[in-house]
Amino acid sequence: MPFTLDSGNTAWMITSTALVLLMTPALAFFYGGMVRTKSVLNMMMMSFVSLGTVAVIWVVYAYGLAFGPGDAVGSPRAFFGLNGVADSNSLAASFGVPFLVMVAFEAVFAIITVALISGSIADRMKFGTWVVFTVVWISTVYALVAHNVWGSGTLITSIAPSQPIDFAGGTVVHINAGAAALALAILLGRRKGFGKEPMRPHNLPFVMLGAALLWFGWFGFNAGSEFGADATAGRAFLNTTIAPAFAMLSWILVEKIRDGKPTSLGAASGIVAGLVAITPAAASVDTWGALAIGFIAGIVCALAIGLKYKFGYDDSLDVVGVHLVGGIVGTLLIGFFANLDEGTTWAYNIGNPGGPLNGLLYGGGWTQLESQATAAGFAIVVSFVATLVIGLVLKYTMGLRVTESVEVSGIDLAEHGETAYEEAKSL
Amino acid sequence: MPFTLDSGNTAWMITSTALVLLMTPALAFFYGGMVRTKSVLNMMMMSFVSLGTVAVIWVVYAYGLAFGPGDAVGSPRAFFGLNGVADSNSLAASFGVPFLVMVAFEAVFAIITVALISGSIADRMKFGTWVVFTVVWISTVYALVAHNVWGSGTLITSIAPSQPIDFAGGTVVHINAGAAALALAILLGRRKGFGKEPMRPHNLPFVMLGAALLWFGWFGFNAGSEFGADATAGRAFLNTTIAPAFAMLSWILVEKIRDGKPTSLGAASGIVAGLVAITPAAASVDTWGALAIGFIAGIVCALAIGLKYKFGYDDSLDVVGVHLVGGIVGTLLIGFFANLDEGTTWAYNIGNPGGPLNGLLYGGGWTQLESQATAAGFAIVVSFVATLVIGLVLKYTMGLRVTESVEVSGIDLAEHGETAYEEAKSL
Amino acid sequence: MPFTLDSGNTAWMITSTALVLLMTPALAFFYGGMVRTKSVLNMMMMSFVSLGTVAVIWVVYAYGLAFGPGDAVGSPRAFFGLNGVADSNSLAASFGVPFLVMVAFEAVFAIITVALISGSIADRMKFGTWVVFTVVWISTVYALVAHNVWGSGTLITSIAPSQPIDFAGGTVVHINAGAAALALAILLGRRKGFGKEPMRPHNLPFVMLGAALLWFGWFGFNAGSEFGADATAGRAFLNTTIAPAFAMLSWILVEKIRDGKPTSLGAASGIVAGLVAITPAAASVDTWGALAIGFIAGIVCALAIGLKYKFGYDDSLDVVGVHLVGGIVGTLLIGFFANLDEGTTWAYNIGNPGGPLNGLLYGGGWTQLESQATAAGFAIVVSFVATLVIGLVLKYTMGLRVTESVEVSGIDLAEHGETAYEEAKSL
Amino acid sequence: MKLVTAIIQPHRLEEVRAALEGVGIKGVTVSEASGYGRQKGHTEVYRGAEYTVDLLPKIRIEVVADDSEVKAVTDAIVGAAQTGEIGDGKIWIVKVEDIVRVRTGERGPKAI
Amino acid sequence: MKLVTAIIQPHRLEEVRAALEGVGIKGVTVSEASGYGRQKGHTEVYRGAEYTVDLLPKIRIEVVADDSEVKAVTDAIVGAAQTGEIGDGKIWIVKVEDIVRVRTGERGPKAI
Amino acid sequence: MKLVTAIIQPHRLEEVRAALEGVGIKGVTVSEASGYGRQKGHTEVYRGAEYTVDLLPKIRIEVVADDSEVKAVTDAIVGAAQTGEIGDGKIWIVKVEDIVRVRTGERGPKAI
Ligand SMILES: Nc1ncnc2c1ncn2[C@@H]1O[C@H](COP(=O)(O)OP(=O)(O)O)[C@@H](O)[C@H]1O
Ligand SMILES: Nc1ncnc2c1ncn2[C@@H]1O[C@H](COP(=O)(O)OP(=O)(O)O)[C@@H](O)[C@H]1O
Ligand SMILES: Nc1ncnc2c1ncn2[C@@H]1O[C@H](COP(=O)(O)OP(=O)(O)O)[C@@H](O)[C@H]1O
Repeated sequence: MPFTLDSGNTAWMITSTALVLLMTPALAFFYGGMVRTKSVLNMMMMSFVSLGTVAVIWVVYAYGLAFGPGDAVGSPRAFFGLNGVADSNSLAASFGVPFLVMVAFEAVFAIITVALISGSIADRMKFGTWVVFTVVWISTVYALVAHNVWGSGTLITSIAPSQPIDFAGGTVVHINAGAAALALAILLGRRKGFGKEPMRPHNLPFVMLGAALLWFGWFGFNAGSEFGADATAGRAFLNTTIAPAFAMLSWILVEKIRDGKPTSLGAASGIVAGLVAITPAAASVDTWGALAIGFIAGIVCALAIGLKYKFGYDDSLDVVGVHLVGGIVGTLLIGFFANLDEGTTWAYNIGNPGGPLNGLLYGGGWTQLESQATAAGFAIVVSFVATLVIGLVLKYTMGLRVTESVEVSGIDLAEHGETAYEEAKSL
Repeated sequence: MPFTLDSGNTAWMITSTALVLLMTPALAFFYGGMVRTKSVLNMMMMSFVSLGTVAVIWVVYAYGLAFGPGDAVGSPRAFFGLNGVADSNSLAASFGVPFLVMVAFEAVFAIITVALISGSIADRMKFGTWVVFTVVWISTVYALVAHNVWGSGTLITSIAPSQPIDFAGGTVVHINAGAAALALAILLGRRKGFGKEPMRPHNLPFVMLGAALLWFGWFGFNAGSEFGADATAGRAFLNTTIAPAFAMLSWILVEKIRDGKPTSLGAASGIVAGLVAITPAAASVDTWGALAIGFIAGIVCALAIGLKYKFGYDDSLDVVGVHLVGGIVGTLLIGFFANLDEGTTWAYNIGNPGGPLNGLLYGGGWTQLESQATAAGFAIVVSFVATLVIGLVLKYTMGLRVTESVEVSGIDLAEHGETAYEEAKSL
Repeated sequence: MPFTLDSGNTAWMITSTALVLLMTPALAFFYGGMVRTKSVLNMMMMSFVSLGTVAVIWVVYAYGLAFGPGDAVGSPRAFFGLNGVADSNSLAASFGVPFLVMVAFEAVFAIITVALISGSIADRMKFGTWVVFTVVWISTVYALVAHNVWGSGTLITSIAPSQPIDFAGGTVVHINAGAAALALAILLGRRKGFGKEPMRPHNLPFVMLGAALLWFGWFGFNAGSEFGADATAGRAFLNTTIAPAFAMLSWILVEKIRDGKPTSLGAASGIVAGLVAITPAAASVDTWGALAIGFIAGIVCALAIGLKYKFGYDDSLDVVGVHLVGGIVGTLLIGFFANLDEGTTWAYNIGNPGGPLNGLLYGGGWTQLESQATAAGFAIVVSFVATLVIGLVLKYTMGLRVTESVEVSGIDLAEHGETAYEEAKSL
Repeated sequence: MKLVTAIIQPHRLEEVRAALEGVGIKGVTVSEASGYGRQKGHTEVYRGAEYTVDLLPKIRIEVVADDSEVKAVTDAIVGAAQTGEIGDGKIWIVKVEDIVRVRTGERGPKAI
Repeated sequence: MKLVTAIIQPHRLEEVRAALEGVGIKGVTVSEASGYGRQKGHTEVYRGAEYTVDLLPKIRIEVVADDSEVKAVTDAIVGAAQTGEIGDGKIWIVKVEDIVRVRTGERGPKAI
Repeated sequence: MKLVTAIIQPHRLEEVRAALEGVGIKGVTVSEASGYGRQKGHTEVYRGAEYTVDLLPKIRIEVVADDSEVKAVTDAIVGAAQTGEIGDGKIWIVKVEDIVRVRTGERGPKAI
């Protein structure tokens, strides 16, 4: 197929890519505001350095690993260095969007995914080990899951009864990162004082800034996942507005009922929970479906973040509670709410044999739910197990955790030689 | 008319919508930085929760109330739930922008409008009552004004001698919010210490961050109000750059002359005043008109914020002084500076009987000024009176104001169980 | 040539303009976070006020000075006030982007350039003098350099053996601002305590926020400099992702090796260094070239910021070390890495006599390197000398520097009557 | 001369200062402190976790006064700072051997 | 009665407080301070610049105690705060003439 | 031994510390404070509102010194902190009964 440039779709995809890139610094603020003053910079640096490492390996070999040809996994030599590739190889060739734009778009997805993991290991991971982890994890776990959900991989489609729907990354990004975060948190062990000391967020406005910029960037994430500027992108956009809106309300409603007070941390977390849950579903549910997914995700995640105290793993900033659980909620609810008749022009092979089906509540029966559960289960198992293995290898080579005295006096000073704020002291 | 998608216009409108959504968190920082440390979170939460409530009611019934058919007001049943509506119903159908994109675009306008009001009631309104207020106010006051200025409502056009010009929300957004803010401030009464204690902004960089992100988002607000990416959008964009630029300068000039020192709070406020004033005029004035509007708005608003001390109402963060006054300045100056010959392709029925006319200084006589005053007066009266009524009902049912002891010790702790910052104390 | 609107390219250029405008407040945070608490606001105000002054003079006369007709310099009367100019005069007429959009796009470049200079004169310049400086500098130095690099000026092309490549502002923006910053820093003299007192950044998260928003805005800067949404914009975008990513890594690698610890200030500075260096080269190097430029820029700039201690000029926030040096690195490395065969559709007259050539490593010989050095040298000499002259005139008329007691007690209070933060003191 | 040091609840500062002015005290030095005491702190629930806060914010007030004023000063502070709740604070009195006004170098009672 | 003022390293606060509780002390006032001393500060390198930090963060602890408790108090503090490194801090003891509990107006030892 | 407490203007801290070093004082504890006094604060106008600021930032310096050094210490402080303006501050001197070096447990003058 000869490639015809569409400047409008390209304009939207370039814009989307910039928006998604912004999500990683946004995450740095969302996470950075939540930790104590002595570990702000390390928290933010774990996100920033992911921008560094993943961007570089992506254009060298990792894009090919994820989106190159291959049944189980792609190839590091496909598209090596990216030079001289015709635009007809673009993931969005049918939308008239050039190859390199889509390479960049996919790069920023990989970056944010690994950065998300860092929330469960706040205050205590050696920075050098984290840098190595980002490279290894993207080259293995991420490449594998992305290849089989979005690329030409067949590990999932060969066992699912219909095409699982993951429009913008419910499994590839959120379940994947959430399961890895659980594995790392278990390997690293709990912070000193976990469950006893307060450890309140040191700067809640930063948390809200992070949540706001995440939401802003998420429009590129979800509406950009249409690969063009059309009515389906509009649907994805609108759903990405209303699901987090309702999730914010339902999360603070849980707090109001349970603890008496709606918190700002709850509102920010609710927004993120709603964004996570609508991610896989953004282009395949209608208004009611999006509202339902947002409402349910807010409640379920507000309750799920308490699990860490019950089970005793220190998922410090609730990556498991929000991304793993929220990702599962969104992925499974598609099995109930998928409404592929609602004017979606979304490109998956709807209506073809093996294509995705409507959800249970829209006349499609149980099949799609089964497929959704298959994809979610695949990502959970692959990510959890593989991350455990990677983590164990790093533990016995580079070491995972800083010493206790570093943790007490603050990882910022020990690992980065800085403190986040210099007081305005006259002293 | 059959709908033909224009990917370029759609790309711009999706982008614009994301930009306008960002304005509400931006406002949360603009306002949040201005209050004292003990009420930052409540201030920000009033904006954030508006994102929650208004987004949800908008897609259920409020879009129809504002933009559905009807003479005085639209219908909650028109477009109920938004499913299955053809793209030919899009507000920007002639630009090839899908229906749902425009629904989202209008949603974010409603959200920011109600959030603006919260600035006049800083530190002292019950959070639960505010949540209810946002729902009621959008469903009544906002829907009514928007319907008659931008929708098919005829209450204003039937009394104005020509079509009033409100390109992007001078009356619908700023005068509307400003008049409501005045009503609520009066009902709530003054903060303890008003006019005596300093109450300086606790974090001026946050105020500047808010102003900057507001400006950034405002390009979506104003240039997006063209509904497409063309020369008129370019004119609106340029005017949205130069009017706030000049207003910033004229505001700090007033300060320099009057108080001896140009402040950063003045610069930030000047930017917002210029943005407010150019909003209705962005596509209908030329370079000189935009500069004049910016310059005048900066001066007038810099003086207007002193009124609250004269009249004794506690418009805490100057919503009246900046949005009501700035909105009136911009709306009326169109009557002087409107230049519809300057290559504007703007879609209103220019040149038709009843259409908008050039301003006084551009050979159009006094007619357009009269129309502008009519629209402004309509919005002021409707919004002020209706908000008073809503506020009184809430006062005697849920209660409007927190107790004095909550106000003294800080609304953040009492209403949200949080403080914005945990100090880096070694203590 | 009759003008045909392209809504997609226009959408991207409007978006790009908004992104570049955001860079100036972003810079305010990047710089503002780096100074001590007592001069945050003045630092930020130097950026903000540039938005005010330059936007206004740009639409009145400065656009014509830079982009109007003329051999050495344009004309202030060309496009005076910008009214009634046909879209065929647009810089991006061939891309179907209207005139006023491109005027706004060029305006925000001028704004950020002068704002960049302020980093070398932190804590000590009279605010009023700075305001005047921005007007004079843009009207002379900037207009001259821009006219001869991007406009119809022939001062450089008449002496260079081939067309120098400055895609998005390596010479016009970064070398230009960096050389001016050096001149001003020398004229102003060192801060009290320079080299002795710590002067650590008071708020590193603000520095990282600034770096992140700069990067985000830089996509408009670089990919926008293509003037449309196409494969070349995609190449520029991707290079603007990977070069700063690698520069961040190489900068913190230098720190790790030399000082033992990778800092967050280093990561933020590395990002900016990489962005600066890739700016002139974004559309004319391939993946390997972009990676090399990023890697080298990170190392060279990390070492270059130490020069100020050696030579004793107080380039307070490293404008010289990052922008002048980084700009030179990027401009010269084009002479090695330019690869004009790599599918670039970039509009310069490639292949024509006098057009740009491939770099040394891509078979183009030494010619292009010579041209690059010519352009860089021109900008350094013109900017440094002219800025010295302007600075000297201002020194003996308005005065450049605040008194020592103002500097000690803090310029924020003395020049703006404010302090950035009001503590949450119960006192 | 005596140094009267009072630890009080932060929200009573304004009242205490007014009371001191009422008994003719013109100079006061104030600083931030935190206290442990009988007022045991409280249990908080936040984001699903429960914990005890037992270091509470206080204000320290220091007044150097003539021996003859000490009773008036302590009474004024007690009167203005007392709410009757645990945690209202402490006052302690220490003998001062000399005092100097930095501006003039004056010493003794007239330097107060 | 005596006022025991101790300047200690910030990271020993928790231990000192526990030790004081161990010897029966119920009320303590704590505040932030900085100290110059034999512990000369250290040289730091940051972004290419080298400089000396010689004002170091400390914690001030104040305890009013009965004469009989003073030895136990100082021993408890020394025991808990000592690391053996220069900069561990100082304790000084001053005679208190009277003490008042604000809540009740009680005076003397029973107000401690 | 005596405890010399000085309240000074923040911008004189560096000079005072140097002066103390000049008279052989090696250890000093410094903290932030605010003061009310003759220096009445000032009226500010900000964003159209006028108000009085009457609590002004100060620095507290504490030095424990041998009786023999006290005069030198107070003279050094007065010399370095004096600007002649109202608000320059106060110094008060209190008798110290004992002093302990935490690092070693030493007591008395040699622990200073
Ligand atoms: N023995 C003491 N030494 C120093 N400060 C004390 C002492 N006892 C109490 N305080 C201070 O007084 C405050 C109030 O004391 P607390 O025991 O809580 O209440 P009350 O004095 O009303 O019984 C404490 O927070 C602490 O700052
Ligand atoms: N003479 C003094 N007066 C007041 N405070 C002192 C004095 N000497 C030391 N300090 C305080 O004690 C702290 C520790 O003292 P230093 O001389 O560094 O160590 P050490 O006591 O272990 O020899 C200092 O930082 C300072 O706060
Ligand atoms: N009686 C006092 N007790 C405690 N501190 C005092 C007393 N008088 C003054 N101070 C402190 O000294 C500072 C300067 O005193 P002030 O009366 O303003 O100036 P001056 O001492 O030059 O007359 C005050 O701000 C306050 O901190």
